[in-house]
Amino acid sequence: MEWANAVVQGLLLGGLYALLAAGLSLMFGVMRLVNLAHGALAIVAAYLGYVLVQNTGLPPFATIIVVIPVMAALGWVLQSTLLNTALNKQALAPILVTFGLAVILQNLMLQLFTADYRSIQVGDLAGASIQITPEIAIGVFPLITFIVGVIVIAALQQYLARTKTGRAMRATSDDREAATLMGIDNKRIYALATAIALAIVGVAGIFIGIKTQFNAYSGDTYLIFAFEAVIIGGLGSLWGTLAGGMILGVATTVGAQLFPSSGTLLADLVFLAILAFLPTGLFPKVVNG
Amino acid sequence: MALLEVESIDVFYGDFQAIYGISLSVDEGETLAVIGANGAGKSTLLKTIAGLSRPSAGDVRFDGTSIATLPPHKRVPLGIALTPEGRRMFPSMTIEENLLVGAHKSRPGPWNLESVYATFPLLSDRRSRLANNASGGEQQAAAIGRALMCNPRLLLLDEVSLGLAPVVVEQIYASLPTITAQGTTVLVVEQDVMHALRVADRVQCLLEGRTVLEGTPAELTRDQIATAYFGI
Amino acid sequence: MSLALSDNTAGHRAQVHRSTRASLVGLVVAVIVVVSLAYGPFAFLTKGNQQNLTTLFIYIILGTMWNLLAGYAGMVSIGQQAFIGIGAYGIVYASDILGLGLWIGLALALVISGIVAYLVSFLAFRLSGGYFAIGTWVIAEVIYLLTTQINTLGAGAGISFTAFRGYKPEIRIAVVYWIALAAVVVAVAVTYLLLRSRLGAGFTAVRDDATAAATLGVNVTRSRRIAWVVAAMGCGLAGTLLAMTTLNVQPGSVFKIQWTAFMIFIVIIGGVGTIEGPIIGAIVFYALERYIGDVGFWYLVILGIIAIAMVLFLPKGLWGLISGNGRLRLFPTGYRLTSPLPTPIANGTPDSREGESS
Amino acid sequence: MSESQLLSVRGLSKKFGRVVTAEDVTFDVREGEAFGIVGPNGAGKSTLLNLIGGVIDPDAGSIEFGGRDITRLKAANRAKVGIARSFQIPRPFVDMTVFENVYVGSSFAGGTRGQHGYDRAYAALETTGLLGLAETPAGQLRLLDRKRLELARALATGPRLILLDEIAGGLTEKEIPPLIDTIRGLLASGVTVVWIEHIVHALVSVVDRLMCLAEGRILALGDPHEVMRSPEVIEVYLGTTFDIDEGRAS
Repeated sequence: MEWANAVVQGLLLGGLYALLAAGLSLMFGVMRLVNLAHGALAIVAAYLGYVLVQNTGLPPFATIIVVIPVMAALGWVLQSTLLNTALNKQALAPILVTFGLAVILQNLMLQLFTADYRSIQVGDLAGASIQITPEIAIGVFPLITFIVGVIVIAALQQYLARTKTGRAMRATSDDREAATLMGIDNKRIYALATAIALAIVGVAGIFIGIKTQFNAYSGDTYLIFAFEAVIIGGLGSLWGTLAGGMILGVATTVGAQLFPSSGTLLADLVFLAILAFLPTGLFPKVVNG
Repeated sequence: MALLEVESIDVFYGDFQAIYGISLSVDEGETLAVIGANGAGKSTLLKTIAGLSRPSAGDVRFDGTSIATLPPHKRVPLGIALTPEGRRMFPSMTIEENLLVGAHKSRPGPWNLESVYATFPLLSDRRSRLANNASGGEQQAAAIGRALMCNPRLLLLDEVSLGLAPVVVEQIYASLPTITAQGTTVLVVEQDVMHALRVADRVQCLLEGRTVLEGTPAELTRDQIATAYFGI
Repeated sequence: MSLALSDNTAGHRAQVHRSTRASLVGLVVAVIVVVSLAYGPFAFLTKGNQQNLTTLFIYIILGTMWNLLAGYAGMVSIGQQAFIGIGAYGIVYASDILGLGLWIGLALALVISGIVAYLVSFLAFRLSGGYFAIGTWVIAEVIYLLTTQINTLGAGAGISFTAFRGYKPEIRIAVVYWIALAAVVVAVAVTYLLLRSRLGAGFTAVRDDATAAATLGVNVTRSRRIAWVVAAMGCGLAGTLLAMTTLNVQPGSVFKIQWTAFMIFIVIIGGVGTIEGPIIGAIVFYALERYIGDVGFWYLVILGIIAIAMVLFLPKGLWGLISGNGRLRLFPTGYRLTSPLPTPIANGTPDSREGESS
Repeated sequence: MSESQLLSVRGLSKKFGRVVTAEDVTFDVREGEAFGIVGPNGAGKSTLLNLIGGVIDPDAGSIEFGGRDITRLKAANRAKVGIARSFQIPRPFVDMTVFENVYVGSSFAGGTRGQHGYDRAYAALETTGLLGLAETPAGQLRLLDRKRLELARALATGPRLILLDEIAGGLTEKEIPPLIDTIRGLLASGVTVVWIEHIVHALVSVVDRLMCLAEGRILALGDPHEVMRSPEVIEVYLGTTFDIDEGRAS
């Protein structure tokens, strides 16, 4: 069954989309900032992983040890300087600034790495698969991606629910002013949220780099997927985001069978249909702050 | 010695002047009630002490040091906690999580989850309920408990009785002596004059951003208060 | 129906001026510039000049349209490339495939852009702010991907534009140049007239405070929709010009998001919320692209940095600097009350204002 | 309903969740009258204004305006039949001049375009004393003039009824008399005014009748001074068991 296989592959792909979406969702949730540079930042991480593998011989998955702290630091600095300034300016400023940032990053990467496609090589793992039924085989790498996606989302969920700073983040998201009355420094919380968001994007970037060939502009598609997963899942719901990612993943793999030349078309159409008929997403946030 | 001194502050929202040269001081351990009709500037006064508003003139001193330019989150560790008007609970979090957020910058002291639940028994069975689904009285008790969790030296209470049934207001005010017994200084802002008079050592009445009447509850007459309250 | 004010107006007829000396001078200068540009191909403009100016005109149209959306109606779209593509494919389809010829093809391309924009608005307007921005982009992606599914339009490979077949190159270049000049005049004039109309006041009111505007009878959604449809038709017009200049429409090129990036840079550099800003911005942007474009993609990096700096520190753009924050208006859209002059009795306020400052 | 009633509110009720903000509210406002509403915070004054203005729909009851049932009419259309409102916190269009702000009112809700619209905007500025500031950008106005601008914009829509939401709030002692003069000017031009206000002395000096609300219900309605002196009203303001002597004894 070609179709059943596509669905299984799609569900696994959803883990990657959810990874991308989690960071976008976190930043929007905590500071109502829509980060249009999110996709470009994922590709920055992918190139970082690529360079590390090429130059240091580090095993592909091990690059995460370097990429996560680098991306987190980048997020912290970006938020403390540029983005906090933008949030204090006129209403359109954050959108325009993150869009400008995306253009800067893309063209910087284009200049450094040309428009040629690259990928992070993992050798045999790329083709390895587990045969479930004669028709359905699960790729080992997609499975790893999915598991990592679920683990990261579960960890983020636990962090927000159980830790002191996680609670401070949710409090800031609910009512920023009331949070400052609890002694919470919202600028610090914002910087931390962006650092975490970019750390997660860093992980996603490495997986993108291993999964497919990428170039400087590849981030655009991933930003769109991340955004769609957030909207489908409902704002503020991380498990909803995972479900949204899986719906999109299935739509992508099934769509690739239907329209071989426009693989993402069906996913975009599914998104638009959900937007038209379920404007609050599949898992609307239980409360509104 | 005065724990809090507010010295002839002016406060604006944009070009809207909410406070005209108000001064007050509260001694350590004292309870001061600020009363006045809505729009009198009471909430703005508390916001200015907590750091949500900045005075354009005058000074706010806490324990002898000027805090007028400190952001709110840096005032909490000094021991200033505000229960804001409208309670401002974090709606997507449970009652207990709200209390825990209150302990974000906790100082050493008697208040913790246990002692808050002991003081407000109605919260105890509601601890895992979402704040958004709690009743007004539960929210108000939780909002006070949340402010106590940082073990403040100065507790600012804004319109505790607002929108609550009289019996609930009674319950909440009944817990105030427990709080002051810990030596906590309290500045309470109320529309409900009777409750304010019952708990206060001293009363100050504001009208349209100015102090129009001041004294101990025993000194003030009903007519004085009515006149000061309405300005007619 | 009692109109409470009818008695009060008995003695007065309010005189309102809608133009200034600067705007009259501006109009004269604009006419002179347009007329000389129109005459240019006969005298002083080489083929190369004409092609360059055509590109500049396209940029002015794009900037003007994005400014109408973001600067006046407060909507940041990053999906305007959808309408560039629709315009480009529309004119090829109508002129060549349906065989309607250049002019009807051009008109039909604009109509299609407008209709698609109108339909799409019902989806896009469900989102707001940053999510509206990405939502418009998704819609643009879908339109792009759908186009590549249509074999009549050349699917993924693109399609040639043949309406100019048989023209000598220098004639074709001049004709396209004139069409582009006419298009830029029409785009700026339509925007200007729209903003000068009652609707223009409504746009500004909605942007400043949508709730207050609604209570004063402004239909907020309708005025946003009008701005959206007009901006789409303007981008469609730019798309038809692209088809005329490249003679070959490729989906990956007409639908690329870089077009919207250009629009945003043009408007931010020139100044948002004025007619003059995008024109200045387009000239500066074009000059930068042309003269620092040879450092490769660095020029886009530099433009990005400039744009971010301007958003944060010079939000009124270059025209804001030149005009002294709006005092000089070549294209005034406002209403200047010039008479009758207020009587001293009615004019009590400045006195009390002095009293306050003392 | 008698000929002279402009606004008739019958049995109006509204709940938000468990909170009752209006319960069986019934009253009439006469054409040309100045009608004041007071009540402690949370009494349901703003809800009532929003119900009349069409910002929210009632759970029960009806609203008639000029003999026509408008209970289900949308906010924008109520503006067109002649109900205008001012906002508690002024919401000027900051990038437009004072004149342009007012022209939005006269040309959209007022439906008078071009010269006719200019004339009406001019007259609204004259009535509210803003003519001297007609060319000032609205963002530069100080508070009193912003409040006047709220009035002028509302007036320019050609209303029969203006709803004022705490228009005196935040003004200085010196600024209130000029504002009251402006409101008297509105009344003199024949407009009916319904005015919610916390600054009681300002309200009492203008209105013909006063209504006091508490917990969504009408507590008293009648002569302004009598209403403010009535024991129920004093009690609801100063506390449920207000008695100074008892307080002293305890």
